[in-house]
Amino acid sequence: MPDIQSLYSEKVMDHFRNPRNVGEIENPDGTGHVGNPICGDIMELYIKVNGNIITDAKFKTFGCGAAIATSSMVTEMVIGKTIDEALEISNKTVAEALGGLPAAKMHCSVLAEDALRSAIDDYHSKQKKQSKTKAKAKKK
Amino acid sequence: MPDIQSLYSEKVMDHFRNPRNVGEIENPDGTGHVGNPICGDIMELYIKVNGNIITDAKFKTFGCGAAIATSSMVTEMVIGKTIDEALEISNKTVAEALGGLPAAKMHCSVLAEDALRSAIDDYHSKQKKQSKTKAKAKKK
Amino acid sequence: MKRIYLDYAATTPTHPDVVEAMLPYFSDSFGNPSSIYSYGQEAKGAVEKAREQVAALIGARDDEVVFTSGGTEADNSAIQGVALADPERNHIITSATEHHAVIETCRFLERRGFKVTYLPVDKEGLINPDDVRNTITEKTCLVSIMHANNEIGTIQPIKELAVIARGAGVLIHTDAVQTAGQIPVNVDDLGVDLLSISAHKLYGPKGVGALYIRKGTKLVPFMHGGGQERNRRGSTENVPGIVGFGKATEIARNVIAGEIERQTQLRNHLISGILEQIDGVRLNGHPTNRLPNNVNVSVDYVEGESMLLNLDLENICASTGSACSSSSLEASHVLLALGLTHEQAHSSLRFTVGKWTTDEDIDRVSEVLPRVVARLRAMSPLLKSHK
Amino acid sequence: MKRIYLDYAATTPTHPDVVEAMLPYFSDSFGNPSSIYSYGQEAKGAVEKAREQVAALIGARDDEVVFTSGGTEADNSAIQGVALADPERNHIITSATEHHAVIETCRFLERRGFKVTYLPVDKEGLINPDDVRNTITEKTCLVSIMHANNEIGTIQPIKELAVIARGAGVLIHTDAVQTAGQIPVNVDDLGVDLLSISAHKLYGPKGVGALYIRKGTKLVPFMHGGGQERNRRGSTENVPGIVGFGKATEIARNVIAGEIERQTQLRNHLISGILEQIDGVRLNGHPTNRLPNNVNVSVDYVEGESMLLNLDLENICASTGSACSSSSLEASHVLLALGLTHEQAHSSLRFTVGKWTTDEDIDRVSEVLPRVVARLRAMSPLLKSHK
Ligand SMILES: Cc1ncc(COP(=O)(O)O)c(C=O)c1O
Ligand SMILES: Cc1ncc(COP(=O)(O)O)c(C=O)c1O
Repeated sequence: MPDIQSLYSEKVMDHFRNPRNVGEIENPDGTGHVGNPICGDIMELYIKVNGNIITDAKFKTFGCGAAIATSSMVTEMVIGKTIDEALEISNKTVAEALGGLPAAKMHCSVLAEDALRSAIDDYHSKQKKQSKTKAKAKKK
Repeated sequence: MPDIQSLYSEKVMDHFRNPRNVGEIENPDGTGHVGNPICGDIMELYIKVNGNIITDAKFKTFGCGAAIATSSMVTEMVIGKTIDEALEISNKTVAEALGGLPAAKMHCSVLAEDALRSAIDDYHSKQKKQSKTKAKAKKK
Repeated sequence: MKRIYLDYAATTPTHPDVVEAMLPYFSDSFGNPSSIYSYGQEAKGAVEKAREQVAALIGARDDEVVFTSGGTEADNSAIQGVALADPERNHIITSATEHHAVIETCRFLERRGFKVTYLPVDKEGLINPDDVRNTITEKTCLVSIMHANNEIGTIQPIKELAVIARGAGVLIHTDAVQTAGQIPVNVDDLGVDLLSISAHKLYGPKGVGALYIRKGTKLVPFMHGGGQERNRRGSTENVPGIVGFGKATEIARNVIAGEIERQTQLRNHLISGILEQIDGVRLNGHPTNRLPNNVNVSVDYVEGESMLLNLDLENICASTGSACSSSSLEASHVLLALGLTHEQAHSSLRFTVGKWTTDEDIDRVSEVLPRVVARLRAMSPLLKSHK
Repeated sequence: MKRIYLDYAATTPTHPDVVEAMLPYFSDSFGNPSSIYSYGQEAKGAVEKAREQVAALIGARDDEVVFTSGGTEADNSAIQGVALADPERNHIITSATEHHAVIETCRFLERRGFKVTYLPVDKEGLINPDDVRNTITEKTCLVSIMHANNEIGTIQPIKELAVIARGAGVLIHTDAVQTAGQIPVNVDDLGVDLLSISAHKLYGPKGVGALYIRKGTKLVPFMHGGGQERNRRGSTENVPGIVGFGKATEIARNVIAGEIERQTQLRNHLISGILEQIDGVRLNGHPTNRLPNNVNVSVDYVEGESMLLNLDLENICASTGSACSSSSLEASHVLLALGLTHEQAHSSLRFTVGKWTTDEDIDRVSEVLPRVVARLRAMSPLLKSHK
C-alpha cells in the first residue's frame, strides 16, 4: 500500500490526483505566467472577472506534485472572491488550505501566490488600457 | 566453546596451557635475560650444559600467550642439543615448531631466540672465565 | 496490488540469504574483532572471510580491501587520502557527471586550496580520454572517474583512462558503486589504484562499503581512530554489515553472467516500449555502453516528480533527475552535463531493473506510463498545441 | 560451560528487541529515504522516528542529531568540523586519556598545522579544570574531553569544563560513547555543543552512531556527498542500523535507573572480591567518579594478555591495556597517563559488566582469577621472592 501520504497531506494528494480547473480560458481577463525552467516549476493562471468578482479560474502547470496541487487549490480558492479578497490569499493560506506542505515544497505555494498576483496585475493593466481606450473613444 | 585457537595454533595453546620447563635452575651454566617492560615481554632462560650438550633448560616469562608458548617451546627444543645445534635455532624454527604464530606475535619468537643466544653467550663467557681461572691456577 | 520496484540503482532490498548470514553476528557472535578472546576471534574470522569474498568479486587481494560505511566514505577516503598524501601535488581531475560523493569531496578540497578539473562529457555521457591526457600536469595527484554513471548508466572507458593516468605517474580512482556486482569489475583489468563499492547497491545492507587500495598506494587515512583495518580505518567494525556485504558479493559472483543477460533484455524491452508508445521522449545516456539495468528518458513537457507520484499511485517506483524530488532546486547535474535543457532535465525519469524485476513488471510500466504522460501533458503549459 | 562476557565496554550484544526492530528494514521497507515514493517514505519515517528516540536519550532536539557510522566518525566530524570552520583559530584542547578516535584525529590535525594541547590527568584519571582555563587562548576553537573513559571508567567534570570553555567563547565537544545509555547524559545539563554516541555500546548494532550538534554550531561537514542528514552527512542512510540504534536508546531510557544501581553493585562486588583475594593488585581509575560497569586493576608481576587467555580458557571474556593484545606494542596510553609504570600498564585487566551480567558471573571471576594469577606468577621473572 503506497503511503505517499507521509510526504504529502491527503488534501494535497486529492488535488494532485483530481486537479480542479485544469485548462485555459479563452479570452481571459487576466493571465499570470510565473516560474522558470531552471527551478522546474512553470505555472499559468487564467482568470475571468465580472464586476470585480473572479467568476472563473483555470491553470496549467509544469511541476511537481505540490506545484500541481497548489495550482488547483488556488483556482478553487479564488473563484467567487472579489479581486481584493483574492489579493489577501498568500502562499501560507494556500498551503494551509492544503493541510500543509513539506518544508522543501513551500516554494511551490509561493509560486501559486505569485501566479495569482501576476494574473490580477494583468487584469488591472488590461482594465487601465480598456478605460484609456474607452476614455479615448469618449473623447473622439 | 572457545575458539581461541583461531588466534593461536593448537600447539601454541598446548604450550601456553601446559608450559614445559617453567622455573629457574640453581647455579645455571648460562642465563639469558631479554625483553623490556615497555614492550611488555620479559623472558629469562636458564641452561645447564654438560660437555657441550644442553642437559637442562628452564624459563620464566612475563608476557603474552605467544611469549609463554615460545619460551616453553625453546626450552624443549634445546634440551639434548649441542651448543652449536642450539645456535641454529632461530625465531622462525621456534614459530614453525609451534605451528605458526600470528603476524603481530612474531616479535615474541624473536624474544625466544634472543633469550637463547643470550644464555649461550653467558655460558661462553663463563667458560672463558673458568678456563682463565683454571689457567691461572695451573700457572701458580 | 504488487508494488513494482524499478529503482534498484537507488538501493536494493537486502537479499534474504544476506540477512540470514548477518543474523548470528548481532546477538550471538557479537564480539569486537579487536578482542583477543573467543567472541572477538569469531567476529574477526567472519570479517576476514567477508574480505576474501569482496576481494574475489573485484579480483583484488584480501589485504587491498578496506571496509567503510558505504560508497560515500570510500569516495571521500580515496580522494582526500590521495590529495593529502603528497604535499607537492594539488591537482585533481574528475568529471562533471560524478556522484555527489566525489563532486562534493572535490569542492571541499577546492575550498582548502586544491585545484580540480571537472571534465565535460559528450551528449551520451562519455569522457573523452584525450581530455584526461591533456589536463594532466606534474601537479596532478589523482584522476577520479566513475565506472558507470548512476543516473544515465553510461559506462566510462576506465581501462583506457587508467593507462593514460598511470602512464603519467598519476593515481586513478574509480567509483564502481554502480558496477560492482552488476557487470564484471576487475581491478587489474581496469588497471585502477583505488575503487569504491557499496553493499546496498548489490543486495547487501546499507551502511557498508569498501575501498580497494592497490598494494603500495600511499593514502592518508580518512577515519582516524583505533588501529582497525590495518590502521587504515578506525572504528569498531560493523561485523554483521560486513558479513552481509561479503555474502552479497558471493551471490553476485554466482549470478552475474545470467543477470546481465536477463536485465539487458528487460531494459531493452522497457526502452522500446516507452519510445514506441510515447512521442516526444528521448533516451538519456549511451545507447550501448550502458548498464544492463538502466533506462533514463526525458519526456517532453512533463515534470519528473509529477510522473513519479502518478506512477507511485499505480504502485510503480522509479526516480527522476528533477530537482523537485530532492531538497535542492537544481535539476540533475548529470543531465545538464549532457547538454539537456533545464526543461528536459526536469522531465527525466529513471527506471532501473534488478534481481526481482519480471517481464510482467515491464509490461505494466509500458501500459501505465503513456496514460500518466497523457494526463500530465494535458495540464502542461509547455504544450500549447495540445490545448 | 556458559561463557561469561565481561567486556561490555568493548561492545555489547545487540538486544534481541533491537534486532527485531531492524529486520523489516532490510528486505521489506528497504527504500532509500531520499526517494519520494512509498518505499522511500517508509524508510524516511523510520529514520526520523529513530532520530527522536536518540534525541530523547540525551535531551536534544531532533534536528540536532546527525547519524554517523559510529563513535569514531562522530569524534572525527566534531573535531575536524570545528577545526576547519574558523580559519582564525587553530588550537584544540583535549586530554591525554581520550579515545584513539579523538587523539588520532588531533594528531592528524597537528600534521596539518593545528596546535593541540593534550592535558594531563591526575592519578585517578581526572582532568583539572584549571588546566583548561589556563590553556585556552584566543586561538582556541575547541575543547574536546571525553565524558567517561573507556578503559578506567573515570567520569570527567564536563559540566564544569563546559562553563569554562563556553565562558571563553570556545566550543566544547564530549565523547559520550561510554556514558550514553549507561549514566544520565543530557546535553543541556552538561552544557556541551557537540557530543558523540555509538550504538554498539548500548545494545544497538555496530556501525551506527550519532553526533549531537547544538543548534547554531558552525561545522564543516566531514562526509561529503548527497544532501542527506540536512546536508550535514552524505551517504545513503543505514536505515536498519539507525532504526536499531533508536530502539536501543529507547530501551536504555527505560532501564537506565535500575541498571545503574544493579551494575554498581556488581562492580563493587567484583572489585572487593579481587582486592580481597589477590595481593599486589591496584584499582585503576577513580574510586567513586567511575562508570557503574567498570573494573580496571593492575595485577603485579603478571602480563595482561596471558591473564586474558587463561580466563578465556575458563570461558570468561575480559580485556587488558597490555600492548600484546593489540597490534601496537605500546601499553595503554591511558594507564601510562595515570602514572603507572610500563609493567603495571601491561599487567592490567578490565572487566566491564552489563545487562546480562549476574551475581554468579562475578562469583565465578572471583573464584577463577586468583588461580590464574597464582599460576602465572609462578612463571613470572619479575617475582623473584616467589621462587
Ligand atoms: C555512483 C555512486 N557513488 C556513490 C554512491 C554513494 O554510496 P552510499 O550511498 O553507499 O554512500 C552512490 C549511491 O548512492 C552511487 O550511485
Ligand atoms: C570512548 C570511546 N570513543 C569512541 C569509540 C569509538 O566508537 P566506534 O567503535 O563506534 O567507532 C569508543 C569505542 O570503540 C569509545 O569507547
